Amino acid sequence: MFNIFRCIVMRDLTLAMRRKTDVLTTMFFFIIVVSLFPLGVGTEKETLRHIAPGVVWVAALLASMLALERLFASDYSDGTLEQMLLTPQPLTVLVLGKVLAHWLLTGLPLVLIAPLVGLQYHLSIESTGVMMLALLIGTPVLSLIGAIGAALTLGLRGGGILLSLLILPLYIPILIYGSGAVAASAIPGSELQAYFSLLAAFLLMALIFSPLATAAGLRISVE
Amino acid sequence: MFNIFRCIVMRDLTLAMRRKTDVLTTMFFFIIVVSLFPLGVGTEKETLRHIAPGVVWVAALLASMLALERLFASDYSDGTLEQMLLTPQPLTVLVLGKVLAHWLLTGLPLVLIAPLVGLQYHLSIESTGVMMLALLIGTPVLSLIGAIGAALTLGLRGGGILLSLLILPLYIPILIYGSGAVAASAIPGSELQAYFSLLAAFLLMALIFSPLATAAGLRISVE
Amino acid sequence: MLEIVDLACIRGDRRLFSGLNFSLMPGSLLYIKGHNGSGKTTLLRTICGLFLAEDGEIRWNDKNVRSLCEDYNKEVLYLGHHNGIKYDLTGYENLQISATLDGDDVDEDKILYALAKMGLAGFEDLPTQVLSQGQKRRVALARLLINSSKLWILDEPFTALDVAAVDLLQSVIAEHVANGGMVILTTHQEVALTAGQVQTLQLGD
Amino acid sequence: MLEIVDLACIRGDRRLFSGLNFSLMPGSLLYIKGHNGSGKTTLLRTICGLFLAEDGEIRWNDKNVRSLCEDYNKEVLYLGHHNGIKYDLTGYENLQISATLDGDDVDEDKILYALAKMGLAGFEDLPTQVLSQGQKRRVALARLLINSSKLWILDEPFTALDVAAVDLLQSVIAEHVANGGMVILTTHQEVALTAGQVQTLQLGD
Amino acid sequence: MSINWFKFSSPATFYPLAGKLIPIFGVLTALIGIFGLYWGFFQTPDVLTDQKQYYRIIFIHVPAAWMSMWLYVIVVAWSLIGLIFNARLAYMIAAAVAPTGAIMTVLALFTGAVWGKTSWGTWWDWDPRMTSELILLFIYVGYMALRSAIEDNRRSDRASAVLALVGLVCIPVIFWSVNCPDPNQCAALHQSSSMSGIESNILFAMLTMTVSFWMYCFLVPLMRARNIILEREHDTAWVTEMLEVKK
Ligand code: HEM
Ligand SMILES: Nc1ncnc2c1ncn2[C@@H]1O[C@H](COP(=O)(O)OP(=O)(O)OP(=O)(O)O)[C@@H](O)[C@H]1O
Ligand SMILES: Nc1ncnc2c1ncn2[C@@H]1O[C@H](COP(=O)(O)OP(=O)(O)OP(=O)(O)O)[C@@H](O)[C@H]1O
Ligand SMILES: [Mg+2]
Ligand SMILES: [Mg+2]
Repeated sequence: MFNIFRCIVMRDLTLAMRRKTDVLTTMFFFIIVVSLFPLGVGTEKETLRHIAPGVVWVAALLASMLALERLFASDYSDGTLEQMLLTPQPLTVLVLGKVLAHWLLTGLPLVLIAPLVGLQYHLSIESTGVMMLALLIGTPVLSLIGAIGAALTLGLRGGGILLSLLILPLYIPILIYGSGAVAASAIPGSELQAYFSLLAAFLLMALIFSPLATAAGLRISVE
Repeated sequence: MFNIFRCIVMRDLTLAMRRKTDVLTTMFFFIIVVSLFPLGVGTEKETLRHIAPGVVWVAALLASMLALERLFASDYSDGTLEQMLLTPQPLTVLVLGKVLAHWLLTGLPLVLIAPLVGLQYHLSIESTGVMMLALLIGTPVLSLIGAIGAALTLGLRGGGILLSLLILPLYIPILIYGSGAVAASAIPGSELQAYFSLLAAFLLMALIFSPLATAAGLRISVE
Repeated sequence: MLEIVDLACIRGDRRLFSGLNFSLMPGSLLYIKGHNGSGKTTLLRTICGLFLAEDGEIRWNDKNVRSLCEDYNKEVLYLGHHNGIKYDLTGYENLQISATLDGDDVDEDKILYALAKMGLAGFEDLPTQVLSQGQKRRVALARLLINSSKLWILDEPFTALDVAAVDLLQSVIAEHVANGGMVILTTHQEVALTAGQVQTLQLGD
Repeated sequence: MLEIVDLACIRGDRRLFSGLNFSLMPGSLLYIKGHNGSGKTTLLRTICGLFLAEDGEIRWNDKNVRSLCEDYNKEVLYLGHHNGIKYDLTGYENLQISATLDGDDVDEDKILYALAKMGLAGFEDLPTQVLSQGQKRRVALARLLINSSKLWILDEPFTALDVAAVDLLQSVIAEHVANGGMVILTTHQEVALTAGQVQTLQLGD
Repeated sequence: MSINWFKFSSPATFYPLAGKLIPIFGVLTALIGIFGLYWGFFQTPDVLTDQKQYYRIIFIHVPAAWMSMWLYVIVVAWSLIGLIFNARLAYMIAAAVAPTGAIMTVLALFTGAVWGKTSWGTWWDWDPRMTSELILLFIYVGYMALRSAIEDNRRSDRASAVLALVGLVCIPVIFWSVNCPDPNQCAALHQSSSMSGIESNILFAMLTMTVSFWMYCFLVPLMRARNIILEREHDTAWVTEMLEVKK
């Protein structure tokens, strides 16, 4: 079983590495979106510090969502997805493998790049640390929830934007507690643990339900 | 010539109407993104009013860009694009037709929905009017510039996100003057004409150069 | 043994066939005929479980395949209109991954041998993207040589292949049948294989 | 008249062919043979201007096609591995749009007649999405009946077609040639057309 | 006596049954609605604290807001039945209910906004209840967008059913998170309903209107379901027969 899981993860990582850009694009998208705001909003320090958590999380939502479109699309159009459905392996394991690879390629880079954003928006070091931790717990949830949407919209015209309609509303709790944690960290003496426990609870729930729903979605879409 | 132009515009509009959602998705994407910010940033009236121009324009940029991906992609993958290259019609006319259809489907709805956003962010009526006018002049430029990127990234894996890397930086002038106009309108007695002249100048320039560049990009990508 | 009992399929709002019955013994080949749009692809996809039939049952060794799930998948190999290979990976990598997923334990030599036999010697290490239409099809067909499934379901396997490759594929299929395998195939091309003594099923009129 | 002078094509880092010379008179058919990967598709796309040759020239009525641009496009019709039809539009709409873009002035009857002749009567008003592989191909081929181009370039036009449709297409091609048109085609299938007295060009070894 | 449920689960029997129910629900909607409005306008006080006449929007606003939530639950229930029993009719009903749910949501938002303008002087504020309602609208729109983006009926039925189920798991979490953006203070947050201490006449009119809305929400989806059935089954024997009889 673990063998299969590793095979899928390695396959998707190899595929991404073949197109070197793939790895960096999500990260750059994130950076560009985050950098656009000061251009539109103005560059006062106080405002920036105030809107930073919201901007970072909305940008992370969008970046993760944009990349999701590709999660199953290319496998679908070249027929390898239907071959996967026909392998004698539990589909949920294959799905989890693909989601993990996806997160390594799109979620993890956001976590690593977060300090840069912290600098741009004049965040304190603690706030930046909190932001990284929140992203580390939150982005896998984004990938997991998003996978359901990606499976359901597979092969549909206008898939990208349709996908965003389906899943952006579902991302809201992550957005609220993710940015809430960062915002709270700016207030001395505030209690952060509740935020992180909630995010972790979401992650757990997503880990359990999302592969099932995604697998069901894939079976429906491939038909 | 006009006959051909109309044929292309009608074709793309028909295609979009077949999937009724296509028309509304960009609009809803815009609304959702705009609605996410207050959840992340907090809901104080003053802050909201302050960041409104930036948020609206960044959301418009993203909505327009997301929809761009579809501009040539489906024509490319089913081979109709190569058939278009082989017709005895000037490619620039075909491109302009496609861009116009695209703007009617994605840019215009943003203009029409803008007043709602004005309500959400507590903008004054004048500011909302300025925002609508700025969007009306600005969004066609977004479509025209975006078409170049869409042509160049055709058929590449990860096209969506690569596209955003190429064109978001090119969108920056529109972002600055578009949101600048809205922000200035909140300050009584400020002169707005300069902003609009600049936006109009961008539009003119884009109208002249973008079809040529797009046509060249398409020829390269199809090969 | 594969048994199809009273199968009915609907696509959109057209009833393609209903009350379809047949069975397939080890060591036999079923050739499904029918004009364009008669429902061949739909039937094949139904048999391998990708499409849900409206009515009826598919039985493998007297058990309903829906209850067998992954055990049935192990016995079936399907090749459809799509090649089912990743264009960014090389032929070698493609075969290796599909072998792992199929749960077959194959070594490097076997994969190289399969590719060479399909006339792709020298192309093993190129991304399949740059291969021609027919060469891509050959990579997909090389799976037949390293797979241990009993039942092969082939939807127009001969498209895009040149004459030499068509002959080769025919001999591969014949050998599988001779070894007690089962094959279901469709094709619009006249090939020697389907002209012989094989079961045929006519869909449509 | 179409003349190919000293044509050379490179894909990736393989030189597919070089120094290729031939000419095609009105009223003749050229059958391009070659094994998988020998460069047939590349040659056809080069001739119709989608692919840029490394070297050499393509001349139409003694003028280089690059200088003719859109006038040459008017004379050429290309059908490749892709069908080139929109799956969200009906067969009728597809043909109408492609006729308008080709600058041909065709009326409703002609389009309906073309579809009926390709065996799609009753399917005119369905989005082509729901047609089978072969039916989609037929929609694409119906363009041949309403187009006024001189030179047809057909890359494996017979794939996915059933026997009746293959026969029909052959007669359409033969008629075009008899009326002074020119046809360049590739196919791996043995059809009556290519067995007769036609020019052939062998690519690869 | 046991009812043969499977008999009613076939579109062919449901269609005429729905045809008979529609006039009944139509009459009920109208009668109860008129009565409720009458009571609301003439039997209730003219002024409620500082809100003047405008507070009467509540008779539309509250039933619409309630219905918007109930209808989502109904959509999920039918989707679930569809997935479990592979019943076409259940999917069709789910498809018929969703647009009404979306309309109720829009109505609640709109009346809420109008009310807000008159009483708070602003069309919109990011109050948790309003935000939740807006998110519910997004979710309805997503559901309908997915459904109409898929050409194939079978796929669109099942895909949207899965989406509705996912929504069912997520919506409580979403609403709760909107209501309680700071987890450290949630326990202390007192969720007071403005219903407590409301005048009984107002309450009565509101409840009457709610019943009327319920009737309406049976009426319109039934009509829509009949159209969907006709569209999907147009070439089955019973539809052809029925249409011929009508001619
Ligand atoms: C766009 C704005 C609004 C939206 C989306 C909205 C949404 C809702 C929703 C979802 C409910 C049902 C909640 C429940 O049953 O617990 C509701 C009930 C209610 N709303 Fe609104 N509302 C809006 C504006 C307003 C305004 C401005 C007022 C009053 C000044 C108001 C007063 C009430 C009252 C009194 C109830 C019913 C009593 C209750 O159940 O608590 N709403 N609204
Ligand atoms: N995009 C590409 N990049 C690099 N090389 C390519 C590309 N496309 C094709 N080739 C190479 O060019 C050669 C000829 O390809 P082409 O498609 O012209 O062959 P063909 O004669 O049409 O074959 P078939 O009969 O299989 O369709 C192949 O060997 C292939 O490796
Ligand atoms: N996604 C779909 N939705 C609705 N109808 C479909 C769909 N796919 C196929 N059909 C219909 O089902 C019928 C059978 O299609 P199928 O692909 O099974 O035919 P086939 O026998 O494989 O034909 P071919 O020889 O052309 O490949 C066609 O007439 C087509 O109209
Ligand atoms: Mg088929
Ligand atoms: Mg070829």
